[in-house]
Amino acid sequence: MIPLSWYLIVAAVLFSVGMFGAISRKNAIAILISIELMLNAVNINILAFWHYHSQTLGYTDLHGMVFAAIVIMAAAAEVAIGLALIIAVYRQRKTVVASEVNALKG
Amino acid sequence: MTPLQIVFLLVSIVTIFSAILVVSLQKIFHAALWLIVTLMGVAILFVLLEASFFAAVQILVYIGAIAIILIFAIMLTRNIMSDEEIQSNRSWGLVLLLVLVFAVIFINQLSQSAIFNSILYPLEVQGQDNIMAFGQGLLDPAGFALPFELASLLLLAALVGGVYLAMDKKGGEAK
Amino acid sequence: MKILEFLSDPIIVIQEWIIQLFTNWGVTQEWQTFLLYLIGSAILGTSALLITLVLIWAERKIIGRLQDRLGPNRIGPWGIFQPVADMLKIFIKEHIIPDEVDPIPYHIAPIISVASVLLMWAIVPFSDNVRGSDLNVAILFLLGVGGLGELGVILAGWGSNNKYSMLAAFRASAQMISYEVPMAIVLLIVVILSGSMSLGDIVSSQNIANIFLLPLGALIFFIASIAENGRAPFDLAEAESELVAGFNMEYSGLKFGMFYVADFLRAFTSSVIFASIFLGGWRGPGAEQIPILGFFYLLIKSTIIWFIGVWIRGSMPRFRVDQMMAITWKFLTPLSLALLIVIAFVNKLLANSSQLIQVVVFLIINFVLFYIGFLISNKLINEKVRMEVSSHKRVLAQPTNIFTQPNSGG
Amino acid sequence: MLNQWLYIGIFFIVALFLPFVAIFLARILSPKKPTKIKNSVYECGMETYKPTWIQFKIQYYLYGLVFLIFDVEIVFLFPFAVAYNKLALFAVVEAIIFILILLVGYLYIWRKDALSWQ
Repeated sequence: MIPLSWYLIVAAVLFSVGMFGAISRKNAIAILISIELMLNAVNINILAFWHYHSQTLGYTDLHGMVFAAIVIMAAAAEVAIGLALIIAVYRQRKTVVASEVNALKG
Repeated sequence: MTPLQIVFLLVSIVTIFSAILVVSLQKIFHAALWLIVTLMGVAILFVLLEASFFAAVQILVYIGAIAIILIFAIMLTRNIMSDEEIQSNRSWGLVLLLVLVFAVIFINQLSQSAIFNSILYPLEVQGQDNIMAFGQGLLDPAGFALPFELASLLLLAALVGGVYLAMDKKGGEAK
Repeated sequence: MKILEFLSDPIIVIQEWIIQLFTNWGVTQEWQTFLLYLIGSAILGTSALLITLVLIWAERKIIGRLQDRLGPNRIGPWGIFQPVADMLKIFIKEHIIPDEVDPIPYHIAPIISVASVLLMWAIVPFSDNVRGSDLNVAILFLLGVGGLGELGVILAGWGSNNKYSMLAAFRASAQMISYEVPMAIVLLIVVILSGSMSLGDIVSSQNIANIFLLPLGALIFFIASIAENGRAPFDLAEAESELVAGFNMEYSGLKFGMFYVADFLRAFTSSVIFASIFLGGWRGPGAEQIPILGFFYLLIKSTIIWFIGVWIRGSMPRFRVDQMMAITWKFLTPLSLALLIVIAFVNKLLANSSQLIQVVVFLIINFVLFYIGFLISNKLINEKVRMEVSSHKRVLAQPTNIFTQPNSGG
Repeated sequence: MLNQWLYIGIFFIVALFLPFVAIFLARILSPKKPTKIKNSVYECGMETYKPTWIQFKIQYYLYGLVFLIFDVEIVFLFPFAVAYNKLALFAVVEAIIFILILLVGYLYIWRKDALSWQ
């Protein structure tokens, strides 16, 4: 009995909060955490639309589910690689502040 | 207000509140803990959407694995970025303004959509059948078999790349 | 007749009586469901916690006997009231909270630890129709709740503001996540065989108990669940000699007691889960007709498994940390993956053959895989020993080594 | 389905509530006489040396990473397992390929010795 709009608004707010974190935080791990928030918001959106389509179609709509699954896999891969990068950079330069990693700066 | 709506409102308020704490707390470890609360809230939202499988995956993958390795990584990179430092950029006020503008535009655009005000009812397909249809679709060559195999390749790349990057290489230590 | 019905299925009768009562009081349908669930979960949770008292006594007694001691024998006959006395004592002990703890994680950790164990009881089917929740993703839920246990450990370690707690917590959580992988793979095989993720369906699909189809899988699951519970021989997180006392060392009073309770209860809970998944749960002769029998079958089966766990605890020395990690990553995980691939393939080929052939083929597969795995691991162990002898140089505490020389005295 | 989750939710709250009540009662019943010495961190029996939040071994992260990837992989095989009886042999072979692709990575990290405790 919950309107679709509620889910969409919650997802939008969560996405914005995540975006704020991703832009404003200095610590690279904190940036990754914020990106996780954004991906979660995307998943809420996808599954809300999945529910809507399933109820209008009358059977389980697969596109939404597969999309959500791929988002989760991508999030896992992103965290694994992202943290490995952060640790590798940390080992070389002893910093986790994203803006201090500037070896390519002219 | 039905009980379901009350539950939804409570959960979403907690979720958003803890998300705000995640992006604003000074101590990065505490931010990770609040992230777990947020993830839990999102899992409950998935339950309310009748996506049981994804709710369980959310608990298992995000809370059980991603949050844990985030905490591991925080501990590994611990003693350099002390928590007393300011954790935000200098221009965070500007960012906040931009994000607020973005959110307003975003929600405004969403509300233009035709299906924005439609109500979600309980689904007809229940229980195990949902997951069974999902499994059949994932492995159906005419369906989503290719994305499924490609996802495996993505995970392979993440595994190999992550281990390669993170491992101690002999003599590679910066002194 | 009424009494017979009550004796054969007390829980359903009581439930119907309560529903009747609520209807008479004019409670609406939704509130009835809510109140019933509340009562059910409160009773289940409390009784699970109370079982712990018996468990602690029984385990101490059994371990004592195994080690040629008497075990608790002072309070009551056979010392049976010992845990009650312990509980009263721990209830009125002072809570010492060290000064520099991180308050929120420190106080939440014991609660989460206990909750993560209790939650597993919510999905266990006790008989044909008596169960907490017939969740359609029960297996994933079980694994997820295991993740919650890891969280409790990490919170405790962090909150204590203590290097050794932290170290122990990290070791414990690394151990738990590592052993979750083979466990999840074995559960995947079980789901393939029964075609459902709901624990109720898994139990009722076992016309032949899964342990006869998957003896190797059951063994892997059993080892993994012992390790995930952090019990001997995998109790590295509590290694007194290396880590003082584990992640719960800064806790005192009932907060420590809660970790203790969670530890003992988790052992029994995981044997209940094992009995449900591999031994056919509540199923047994006459259990469909007289549901209360199913409850006793489940109890007997899980007690046997639990006893084996205690036996192992009483008789095995502790593994080293590298051995423990090697066991899961280099033995259990590849073995369970091989089992998964072979079973998934063969089961499809055998889809139309009779059950007997299926069982025989599965048994052969299991034993062959176990034998191959055993041979390979033996070879690896021998290689490992050779490598360790010629391993790279370490900083050793020798009088000539300037890195380890103390500056002054001790 | 929502009913089943409602039970889980109620059970979760009860499961959090029971130990909380127990600890709360114990706090009321137990004596409170904190002193400076009593409240100092015990650690290993010596005085605390340097801040606690020290750095940890990379090995923990490697295990976490491998666990994460395997977890995701296994989780998305569960729908396959549920639908197993309705699938053709070809689909099963696809799922096996899915596992084998990841096994390549597993062999790689095994050869790299990332799985042994150092």
